[in-house]
Amino acid sequence: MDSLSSATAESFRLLFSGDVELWIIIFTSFSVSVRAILIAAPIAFVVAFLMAHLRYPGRRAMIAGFSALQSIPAVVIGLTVYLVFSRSGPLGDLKLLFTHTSMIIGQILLSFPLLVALSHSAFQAADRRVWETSVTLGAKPYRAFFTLIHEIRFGLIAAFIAGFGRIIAEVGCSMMAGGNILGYTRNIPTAIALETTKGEFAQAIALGIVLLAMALILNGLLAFFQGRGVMSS
Amino acid sequence: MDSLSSATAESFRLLFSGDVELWIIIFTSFSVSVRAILIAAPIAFVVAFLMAHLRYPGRRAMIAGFSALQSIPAVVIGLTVYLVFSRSGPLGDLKLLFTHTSMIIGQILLSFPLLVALSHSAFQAADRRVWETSVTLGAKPYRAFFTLIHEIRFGLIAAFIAGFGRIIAEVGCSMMAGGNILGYTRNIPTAIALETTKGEFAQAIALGIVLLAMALILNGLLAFFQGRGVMSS
Amino acid sequence: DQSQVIRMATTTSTENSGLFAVIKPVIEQKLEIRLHVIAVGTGKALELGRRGDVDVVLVHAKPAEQSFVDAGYGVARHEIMYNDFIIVGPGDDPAGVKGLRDAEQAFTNIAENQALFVSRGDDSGTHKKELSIWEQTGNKPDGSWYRQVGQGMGKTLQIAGEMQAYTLVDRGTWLAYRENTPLKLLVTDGADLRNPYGIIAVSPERFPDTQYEAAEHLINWFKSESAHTLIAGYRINGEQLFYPTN
Amino acid sequence: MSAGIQYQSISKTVHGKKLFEINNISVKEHDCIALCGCNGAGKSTLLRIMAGLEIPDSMTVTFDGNKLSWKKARKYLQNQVIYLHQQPYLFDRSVTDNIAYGLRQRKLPIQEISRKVSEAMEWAGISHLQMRNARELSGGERQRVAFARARILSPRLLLLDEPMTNMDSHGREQTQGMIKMLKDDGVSILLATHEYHTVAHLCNERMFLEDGILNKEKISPESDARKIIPYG
Amino acid sequence: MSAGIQYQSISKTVHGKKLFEINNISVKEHDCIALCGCNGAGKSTLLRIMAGLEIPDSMTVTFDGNKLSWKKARKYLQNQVIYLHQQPYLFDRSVTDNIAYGLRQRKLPIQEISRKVSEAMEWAGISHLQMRNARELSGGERQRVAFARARILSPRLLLLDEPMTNMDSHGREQTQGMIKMLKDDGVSILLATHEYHTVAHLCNERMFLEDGILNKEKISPESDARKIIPYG
Ligand SMILES: Nc1ncnc2c1ncn2[C@@H]1O[C@H](COP(=O)(O)OP(=O)(O)OP(=O)(O)O)[C@@H](O)[C@H]1O
Ligand SMILES: Nc1ncnc2c1ncn2[C@@H]1O[C@H](COP(=O)(O)OP(=O)(O)OP(=O)(O)O)[C@@H](O)[C@H]1O
Ligand SMILES: [Mg+2]
Ligand SMILES: [Mg+2]
Repeated sequence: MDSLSSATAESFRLLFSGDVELWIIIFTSFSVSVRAILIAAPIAFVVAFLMAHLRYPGRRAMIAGFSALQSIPAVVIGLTVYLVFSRSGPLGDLKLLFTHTSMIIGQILLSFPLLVALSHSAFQAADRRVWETSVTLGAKPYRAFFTLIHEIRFGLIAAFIAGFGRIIAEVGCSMMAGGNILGYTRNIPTAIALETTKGEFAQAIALGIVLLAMALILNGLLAFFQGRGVMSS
Repeated sequence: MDSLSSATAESFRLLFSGDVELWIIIFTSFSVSVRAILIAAPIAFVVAFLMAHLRYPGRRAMIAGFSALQSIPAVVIGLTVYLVFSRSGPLGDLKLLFTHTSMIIGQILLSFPLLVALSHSAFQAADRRVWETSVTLGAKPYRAFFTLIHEIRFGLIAAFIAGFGRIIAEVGCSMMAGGNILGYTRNIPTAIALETTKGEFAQAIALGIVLLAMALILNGLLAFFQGRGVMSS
Repeated sequence: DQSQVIRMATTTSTENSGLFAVIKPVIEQKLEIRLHVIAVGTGKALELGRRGDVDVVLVHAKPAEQSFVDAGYGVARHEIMYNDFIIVGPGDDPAGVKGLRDAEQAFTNIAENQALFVSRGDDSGTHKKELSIWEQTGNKPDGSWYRQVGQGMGKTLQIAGEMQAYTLVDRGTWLAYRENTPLKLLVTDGADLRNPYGIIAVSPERFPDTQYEAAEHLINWFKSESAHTLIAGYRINGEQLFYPTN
Repeated sequence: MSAGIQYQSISKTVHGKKLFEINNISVKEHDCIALCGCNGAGKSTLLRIMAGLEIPDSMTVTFDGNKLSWKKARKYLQNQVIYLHQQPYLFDRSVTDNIAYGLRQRKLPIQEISRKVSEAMEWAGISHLQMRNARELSGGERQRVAFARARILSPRLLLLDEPMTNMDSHGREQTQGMIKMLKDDGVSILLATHEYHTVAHLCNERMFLEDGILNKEKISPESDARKIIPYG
Repeated sequence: MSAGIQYQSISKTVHGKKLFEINNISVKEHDCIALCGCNGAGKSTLLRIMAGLEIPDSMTVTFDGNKLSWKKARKYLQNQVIYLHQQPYLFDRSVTDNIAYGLRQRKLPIQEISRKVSEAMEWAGISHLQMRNARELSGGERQRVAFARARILSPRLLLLDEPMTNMDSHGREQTQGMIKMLKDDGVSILLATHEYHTVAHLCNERMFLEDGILNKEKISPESDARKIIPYG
């Protein structure tokens, strides 16, 4: 119990000491993951929408595929990114390994199946009158799509948050594709992993609390913008 | 390119060599994660249901809280489990550290916020006539609850699969709470992490493929049982 | 099975060297125990010991081990074997360290040339060794040429390979990786590059339910003749990795 | 003291505005009461409160001689009173399963359930739909399923929210016939409707909900019941 | 060649069963056609196909002298024809935003939108609801919003699926008045209804959908249009 509470106390002390290195780590974490989710989510929503609205052969297999792809460990995705961007890899010449770009690519890949699977289930559950009503009222398909998005926004926001949670918290891919380089590609989860291997559990928990606090703020903002919904009937 | 394709080829060779050690690792992975999700999901569904149906102060804060808790890295949860079950921790006397039990507890904690947040969004989106209709037709609350579950099963299954994907693929918590002990608590993700640190990328990818294959089978089964849904209108 | 379980915390590099795959079955059979090996970073291995979660630790960070014992967490440090560190780097060797037999000189050259250097930066035994060499040179490594990656030895080596940078590595990891890295072995056999491994039983006074007796048996086994033969006989690609300490 | 139900001092506020304040509604066995009122008057809300599905600001319920607060009566209301939604919700199951739903909750023997279900389906003219998923049905088909699903339970009080909506002329006649049958069985019926003329001949009382006030008008079976009042 | 629309050889199969096979439906300017048929006859399906919302087995469409396959006509239909669902769907927004929806798609100037919207709300008797979320409305209020939302767009052809459902007597009269106005403006109207008698005086043609066959009956304005045929 003792170490637990002292670790927590220590973590709060660290939080407010305004350490520059700590803030670079926090910034890296959010800058990378926010960019990744902002790229991944719109594409995933479109793919999920098409999967829900079109009838084509292999559709059900595709749905099952995206569901299963959620089970790929982050480190395997990181490994793939690594092998592709490694000097001896096919895209080695781009020199993207151990940069924010390779981390973003890894996190996009990591969140994509989750985003597709969850938003697909939201699109699937949508009342088909939403689409029909907006189309018959003269909305162009892309406008009808946005109307649909608005009607099922709670499900999509939940998917978005889950996707963000997945990548802001993941360590395997950032470690492998980013390299955990101090002052550059080190983010909160890799820093936590490092503190843990060092046996510095207090530091690790401190960073976990920082992450949680930032996530709470982000979620608060999202909740604020999404407003309150009224159930359909 | 070369290393990538040779690693993949090697991985397939390993897959079919029927290595006993490999199968213990696979078994550990699924036995732990399946038990964890089977404990976590029902509780999460009930909590999410109550959050969606009751009006009480602090409800919105609770929803935001569960959303944010998804951002806690697995290793932080693993660390917490470790500190609690460590010999010098409050529950050290139970001697649960580095066992399947501590891994299961960690994975329950890890999947719980995700399960609650996602199933809450499914319950929230449910037509309130579902509940009213079953109640007025004489269903006891727990039966009405199951009827509701059935009506929104696609959303709940999506949440379940996402939760399972999260824990079957996570490494930080299993590593910390399980110890990655060969022949005992080593599971697929920790084995992958180990192979990666050794530079044995082929092995790592092979294990990733095993995991993906098993996940595909599981998802196929689920898809088979869930049947096809007809959209409401 | 019902046999007694001994938990040993050790460093990832030790486990990754493959040594345990050879000696673990022998130990389990000889001592009629089950050995659970928990391979983690040096810092974490010692922390596991400090918290009483393992019965014995096997690491390579002499000063840290000594303070572990001095603080009463461990009974005594037994040095059981050693290997050595080497300095590797890009084949074109921009800092000109090839052939040196002195780590201090090599580091000085690297710093003067501002050649890329990758540090593990994880408080591991290797990292501590690296820091102690920097200290001897009197230069504090600083600047964009000095990159701390905070990862295990294997990963660090991979990253150094990708960056065409220098790094300090233990010979075991080097032997396991050298086929897959573009880096070359540049500095070896320096007197300041020795890497001793110590084994410590966790103090039964602090943690009464620790498996102290079995841990002592284990330590004694490591000091036995048959253990020495096994350790000395362990080879990767025909090269000896560990040298038993007598 | 019959098997009827009395509701006292029902009031409900919506969006800070008082929707209605009603002293007394008394429903006796064999009663068939029409509830009229313009759109948004609060008819559906009133029925939902009476069925124990919505929380009133205040209400007491008397049945079998017991006077209960709304909170205590809620469970009883949910069990004995059935509310049929204005736009009925059908479960994502077969038509048969939808109709059997209430009987299954009551744990009746399987044979009896299946006998009653086929009877009800025959009655509602939907036997040909039995294996269809209820979600695929047309508007009128849904209404019939919902009606059969409620009828099969022979509740003490049946609250129908515009039951003839979406039904074709044949369905309307059937519904009227069924209301009559239920009435004769002793079931009390209260129905909200905008087409009073179509049910006038069945009703013994008519209530108007207007500006939050409930006005009642008894109807003697012979007098004006057959007079067609244009679309109530 | 007027601004009318002709539909040729419409057929639709559902669950392997032919639902209907129709040679020709021709809707001219100023037309008001009633579509009758029992529950499940396929009225809603037909209207949805005519609006370009559902895929028929076969169909061609002729308008402004062009003969198009269904696929090619789809976009045109979706733009020029408005279908009002039997159970209208209101977006989870305010009543005003719901009604303005179609005009916003057409990128009209804001002032014009707001002018038209208040006009339409006034007309539909829902001005007091304007800032309310559409999801909270009563059944009849919803119906009115949906009607106002369609009317405001002055489509070429308006397909109404039981438009008077859930409306109180005042609303029914208003709807009838509005149909008349739209007719006079040149909008063609086709409405599915089970209450033909309430709209008979507006219609110049009546169609029956029965066993997959469409029968038509022209109605001369003076003759039987005012005769009440009991509930359609
Ligand atoms: N959840 C809610 N939140 C806010 N207002 C509501 C809610 N439910 C109903 N109302 C309002 O309460 C009033 C009464 O609604 P109710 O559905 O009871 O009317 P009704 O008499 O059944 O009307 P109709 O004949 O149109 O069905 C309406 O103005 C409606 O907008
Ligand atoms: N998606 C669907 N899948 C299967 N069957 C369907 C589907 N949609 C409609 N049907 C069936 O097609 C038939 C015609 O339905 P439709 O809704 O067009 O009837 P309708 O004439 O509008 O009836 P109502 O007067 O009851 O509204 C019905 O029997 C219905 O069950
Ligand atoms: Mg109503
Ligand atoms: Mg219809």
